[in-house]
Amino acid sequence: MAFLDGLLPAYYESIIITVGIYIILALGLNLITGVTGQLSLGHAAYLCIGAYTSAIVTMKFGLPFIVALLCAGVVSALFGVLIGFPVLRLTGDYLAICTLGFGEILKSVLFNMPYVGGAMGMAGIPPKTTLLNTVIIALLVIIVMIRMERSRFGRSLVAIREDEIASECMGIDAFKYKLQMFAIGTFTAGLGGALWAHKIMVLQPRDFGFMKSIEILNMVVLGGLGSIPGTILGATLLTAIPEILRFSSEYRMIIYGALLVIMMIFRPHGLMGNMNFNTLVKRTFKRFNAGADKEQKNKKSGMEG
Amino acid sequence: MLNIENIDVNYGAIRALVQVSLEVNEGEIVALIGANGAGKSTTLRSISGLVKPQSGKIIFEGQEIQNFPPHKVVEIGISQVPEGRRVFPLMTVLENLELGAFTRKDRAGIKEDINNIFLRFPRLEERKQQPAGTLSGGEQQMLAIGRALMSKPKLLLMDEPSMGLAPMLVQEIFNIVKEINQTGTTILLVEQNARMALSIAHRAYVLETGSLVMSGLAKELAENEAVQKAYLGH
Amino acid sequence: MPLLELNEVTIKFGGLIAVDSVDLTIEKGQIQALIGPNGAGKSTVFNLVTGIYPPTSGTISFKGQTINGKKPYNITKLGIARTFQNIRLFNELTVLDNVKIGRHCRSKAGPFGGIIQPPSVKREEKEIEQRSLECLRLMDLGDKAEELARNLPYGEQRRLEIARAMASDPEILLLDEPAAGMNPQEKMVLVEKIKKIREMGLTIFLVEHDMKFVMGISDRVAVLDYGKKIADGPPDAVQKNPEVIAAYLGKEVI
Amino acid sequence: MLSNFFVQLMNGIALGSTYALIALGYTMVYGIILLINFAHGEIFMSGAFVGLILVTVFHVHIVIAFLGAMLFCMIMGVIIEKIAYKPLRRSTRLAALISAIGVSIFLSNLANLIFGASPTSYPPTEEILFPLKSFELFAGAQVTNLQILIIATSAVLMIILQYFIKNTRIGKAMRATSQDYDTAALMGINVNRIISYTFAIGSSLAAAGGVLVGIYFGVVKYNMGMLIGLKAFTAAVLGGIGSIPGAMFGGIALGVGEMFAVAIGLSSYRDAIAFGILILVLLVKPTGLFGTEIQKKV
Amino acid sequence: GCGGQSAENGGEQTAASDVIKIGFLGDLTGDTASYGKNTLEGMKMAAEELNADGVLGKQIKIVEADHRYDKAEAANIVQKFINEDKVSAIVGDPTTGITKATAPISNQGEVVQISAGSTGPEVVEIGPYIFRNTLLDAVGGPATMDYAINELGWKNVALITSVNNDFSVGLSKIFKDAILANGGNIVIEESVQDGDTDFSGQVSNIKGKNPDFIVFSGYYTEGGLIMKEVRKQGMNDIVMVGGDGLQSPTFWELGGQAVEGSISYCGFSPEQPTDETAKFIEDFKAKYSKDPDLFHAQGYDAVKIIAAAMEKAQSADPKVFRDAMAQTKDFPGVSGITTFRENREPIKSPVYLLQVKDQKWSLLKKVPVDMD
Ligand SMILES: Nc1ncnc2c1ncn2[C@@H]1O[C@H](COP(=O)(O)OP(=O)(O)OP(=O)(O)O)[C@@H](O)[C@H]1O
Ligand SMILES: Nc1ncnc2c1ncn2[C@@H]1O[C@H](COP(=O)(O)OP(=O)(O)OP(=O)(O)O)[C@@H](O)[C@H]1O
Ligand SMILES: [Mg+2]
Ligand SMILES: [Mg+2]
Repeated sequence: MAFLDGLLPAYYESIIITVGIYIILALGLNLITGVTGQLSLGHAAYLCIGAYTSAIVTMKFGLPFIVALLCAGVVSALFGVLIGFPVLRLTGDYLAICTLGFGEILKSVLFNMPYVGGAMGMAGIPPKTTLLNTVIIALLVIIVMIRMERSRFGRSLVAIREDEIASECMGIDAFKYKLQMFAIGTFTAGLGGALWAHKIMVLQPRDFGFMKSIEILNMVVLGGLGSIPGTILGATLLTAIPEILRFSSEYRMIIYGALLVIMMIFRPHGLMGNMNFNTLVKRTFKRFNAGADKEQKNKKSGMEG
Repeated sequence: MLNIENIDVNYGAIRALVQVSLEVNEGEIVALIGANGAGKSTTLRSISGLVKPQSGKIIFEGQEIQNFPPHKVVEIGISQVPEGRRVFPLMTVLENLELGAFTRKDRAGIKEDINNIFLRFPRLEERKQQPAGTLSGGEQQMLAIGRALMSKPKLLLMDEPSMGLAPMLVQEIFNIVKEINQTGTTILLVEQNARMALSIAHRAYVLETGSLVMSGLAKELAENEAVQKAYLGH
Repeated sequence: MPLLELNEVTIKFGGLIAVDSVDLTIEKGQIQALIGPNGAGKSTVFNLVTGIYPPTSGTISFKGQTINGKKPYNITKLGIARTFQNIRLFNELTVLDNVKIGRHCRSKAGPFGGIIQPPSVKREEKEIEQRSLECLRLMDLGDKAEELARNLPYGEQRRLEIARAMASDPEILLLDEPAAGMNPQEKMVLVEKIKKIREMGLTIFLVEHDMKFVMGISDRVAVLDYGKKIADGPPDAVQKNPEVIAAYLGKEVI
Repeated sequence: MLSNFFVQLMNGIALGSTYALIALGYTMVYGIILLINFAHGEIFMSGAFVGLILVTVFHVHIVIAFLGAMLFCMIMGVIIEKIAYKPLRRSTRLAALISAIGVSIFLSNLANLIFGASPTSYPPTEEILFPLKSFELFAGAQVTNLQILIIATSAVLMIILQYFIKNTRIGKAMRATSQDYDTAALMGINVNRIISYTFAIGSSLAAAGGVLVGIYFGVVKYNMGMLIGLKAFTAAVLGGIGSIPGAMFGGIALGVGEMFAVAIGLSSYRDAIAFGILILVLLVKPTGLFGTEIQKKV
Repeated sequence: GCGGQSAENGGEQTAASDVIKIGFLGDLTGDTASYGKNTLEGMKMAAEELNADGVLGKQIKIVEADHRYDKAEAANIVQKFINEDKVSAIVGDPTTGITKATAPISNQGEVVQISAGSTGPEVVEIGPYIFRNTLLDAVGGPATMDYAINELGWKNVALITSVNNDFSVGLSKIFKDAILANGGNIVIEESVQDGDTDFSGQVSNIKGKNPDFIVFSGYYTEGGLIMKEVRKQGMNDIVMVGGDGLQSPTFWELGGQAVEGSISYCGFSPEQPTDETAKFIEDFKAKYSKDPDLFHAQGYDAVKIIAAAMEKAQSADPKVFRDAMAQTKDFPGVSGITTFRENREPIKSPVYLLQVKDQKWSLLKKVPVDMD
């Protein structure tokens, strides 16, 4: 069961778990913003709800982690629907600012909730997140997202992004679909939140501010809006980059900011554009086959795209 | 007046224009016809500086302009009625017309020209304060034409001006083209309605998948069998 | 019972009456054209029928059932499909996916179906694909299935719009200026296609400015001017109607 | 009770006008290039610091410092646009948004490095501007000359900007550019120059706001752009993003709303109430208080 | 990136024998960067002093890592400190939140972590390797309230809390209990947030209640600005009483004349030099050309306490010197004299009550603290 645990040095294990959690979070946001085109600047709020829910379920009710995990997803999704119901009728930047606003409201409410410790937050959360369960959940989320992308549902979401009026004229109840999609996206964030809570062991409202939402958004856009492999790459890179830049100490965030700009300028459609899993597999395969004959030539072109 | 010499335009891998050369003399109406995707709009876009040809020259009144930015091209006297109308949707009809005269300074003249356009298209006057985005398709087309006239160009490029217009207005548009040509504006006209276009043009070119395949006097082309078959619907 | 019936339908935008108590009946199997000067309210009639705007007053009924106030997606499901005057394709999707979305209202797999993909969903997906390919072939776009919609030339985009609308198995097809931007050759092909669609049992409601096209194909022609219906009848009668000539056709037509 | 009402109302208007001052620049840039310019807050912060340095290190008169900060930020805004936004003009709006976020992170951390993480104080108002005087309006509601200055500045700027954008040639060109780059260019508009103007004006407004707000609150800090910028952005959206009067009234509405939250004893929910107001307003009027609703035309 | 990193680590490990690594876990780029930066400056100064003679014949090396107040990063950093850098000890974050996220990892990895500043509850309970060295609010808070209410005779209190700051929330609770225990009367409670710059609304509310003094449990930035607003609104003779969060020159830089007369407790005061602190303050000014604040002093002391324990145990192995550290008694730090209780909770004595006079802290009272 725990064959993965202890296989790697704890530092790398810790980083991989962090990457895994961010992949889960970013894939949820990718569904909302990348696939369906609904700009959300408040994804951290659902991470937060999931994290707190899971902490409450394990600490205050003493239930097992798996139950907490599910509760985290469900409660996040419930809030997603609750907020989505009024807010998803808005478009573009108005939607963006409302999601942002909800994140700030949530923080404000948590600061004033003694039950969850207010600003002091909740501490002593049992460390239940392991490399194994993170990897399993991340894989599950990836599989679900890939399957969804290829389904009737996923196609309709893209149609809504491309032209909401035309998609309604094709028989798509855009609002209902957006709401369902938002529920799934926020459910995913809730799962990420549960893993987060039981890795970090402490929760404070301030951990889930606007900048956290932005970080997750960066991963999605940098990887390539709507692209699942892109999002995974974006999440991995942006978790790794600050880690790699650690040597630069206080210059670190300056470099990070500049890198964001540079990467956007050189890859405005994200690192992977809108490549989906299928094409990625096909291309890799093609290259692999071609490589059998002309290994030499391929080495050069193998670097890009 | 305008000389295009061997221009090539690629959109990524798509070769939209291959070694296209054409000329427009002062005072002429020149028609450019061809099937969908032949490269007619691309030709006009390269003249206006919206796309840069990969090679070749565009010369206007002796000046090489293929590297001019679009606003510069307008300043030297070339304006365009773009394909698909492209009105400014959130601005009113009046503001759209005023923008057409962006390069002009004579306030009185601008006012007078706006009135002339309203005389031509009474519909636009009725809709003067309406955001252009809510106009009907044909109304937008009238606005796009009116707007291009506002700059008083020496050379007017028109990309399918009759598209989406009611029959009476199609007639009217071609009358207008003739009329402004007579008052000294040179015109390069792209049209799907080849019959009409050839009937008012002096000369014409035929584009096929990015290359010029024919050119000549409009009348002669209108009688050419191949042209009739392909573009006039006989 | 007429298939589609408009009864004193009116819509106002602010002070502007874009459609003014229009009555119109369309019988099953007909090709009904709607013509009129620019800004007469033709596209607006389409928008009313497909539920983009609710009428200010009047009723619209389809197969005897009142549909005004219904949302576009419900109306499509009832069997009304349309194309747009300003092409509105899903640009970043492939041609085939565009048509598959047209098939949306005739299929039902939800998010969980998509995730779990039980045999019923797989079957449905297969059906969607087959039917979509049929629609593409109908409009001669079979070989373009994998291209991105935005990369098609204009004329093909117009045909794709029709294919997409056809995928919803409509009883009535609303075409808003389907021939705009096409050359005479392409228009002729289009006429054939529309006739073929009618032979499949569909009713067609058409807005078009090309009179040769309209008169050659329609069973009935209605004329709007300033939102009001000024004529309605068989093509040759309408063509001779002096009011129509004055308002719309002008002297030398076709 | 009533007197407290007026006192808090004045507090709210004064606070709101600081939001408005920054929101004007936000909304202006948004109105032209439809970009939520996240770096606007950082330009505001830079303006505040430049003003401070001019006054404390170079000992110039506050008016000169004011103009100096505006000039500095004007150049800075134009350079930022050229480097970080121009290459992305034809890409998705989100790409530009992320680039803007990158600039914002870059600038605030640069300021952290240069000026340190601790807040820096502005010299007292009486030393650099004028002695603070307060006037009793009515029922205990006080207003200081500094508050009047801020309110008046925002109001005047609002009027000038509104006139400029609606009625001048450049203003119209700006609006046209925002709707369609290519077609704007076909009108003879030098699109690059227009966008530079936009950033120049927007950024110098931010700088003016930075210096005034610095004087008003007496403090500047490397991350103030984020904190106040977020509120200003909210104000701009509340008013209807892109609308100049909207930014002004959105700012004031937000300030007054927050202050009433404090007045009724909900100070710990202040942000929740500010954003709650925003969401409620948008639900009733999805394009903000002053935003014009464009009928969808198909 | 990974390849390069491991190579570098390999290199460091071979050289590890002649240096003792101490990890700095703090915020250099986030919202609490000012605490982190100052702590680090204090630590560096301590390391420099120690390296003149060496510790156990080796050099102290501070390994820095910035967590920008992100707990996930902080957790990774601690893992890195333990597994990659193989540090002997970690000087933890001054905030309770980060400390609680990182202390369990340190404890499990058996590396000493000493938080230079966290004051919240249940920190040292995390395990035997976790220490902290700071004047506990539970000691300073009541002493201060006792003084204000019983010695100065002020009864009516306006209590202000910064709701998004856990330190402030915790301290407010302590203040509140102490006020009530001493017979004081809380006439109004107001909330602000760290990062706010406008306090006009709260101050207007307070003005209506006519308190004798204002108790503020947050930090110097907001404290200074609140007092400025208090004077602006014409309340000219009430002062602020607060915790050691007010201890920074920034307090009067921002507050100016308005903070004159303000009172706070602390275990360290640059204006109250003892033998140890006088030299520290002088050296610090020479090195950084500014006044040190509480975080500087705590960072400095943390390193010195670790070094002292290592010398005593003659080992830089945390499993060994941890015991010596736990027995630290009457350590003469610059932030006060420290003794660890059995549970590694510090007792710092004395508590200074200070008051701002002429833009400087001056001593009001020294309160000795019971050693049990
Ligand atoms: N922005 C673009 N990106 C890629 N390909 C393009 C682009 N614009 C045009 N093309 C391609 O270039 C070719 C020429 O297009 P162009 O628009 O010039 O044709 P046209 O003659 O104006 O056709 P139409 O009659 O449909 O307007 C076409 O194959 C078209 O698909
Ligand atoms: N959303 C709207 N707001 C304001 N006016 C509108 C709106 N939609 C349409 N109109 C006006 O209603 C009238 C009818 O427009 P409609 O698009 O139906 O015309 P049409 O008959 O389709 O014309 P065309 O042949 O030019 O496409 C026009 O004058 C138009 O300006
Ligand atoms: Mg064209
Ligand atoms: Mg129409």
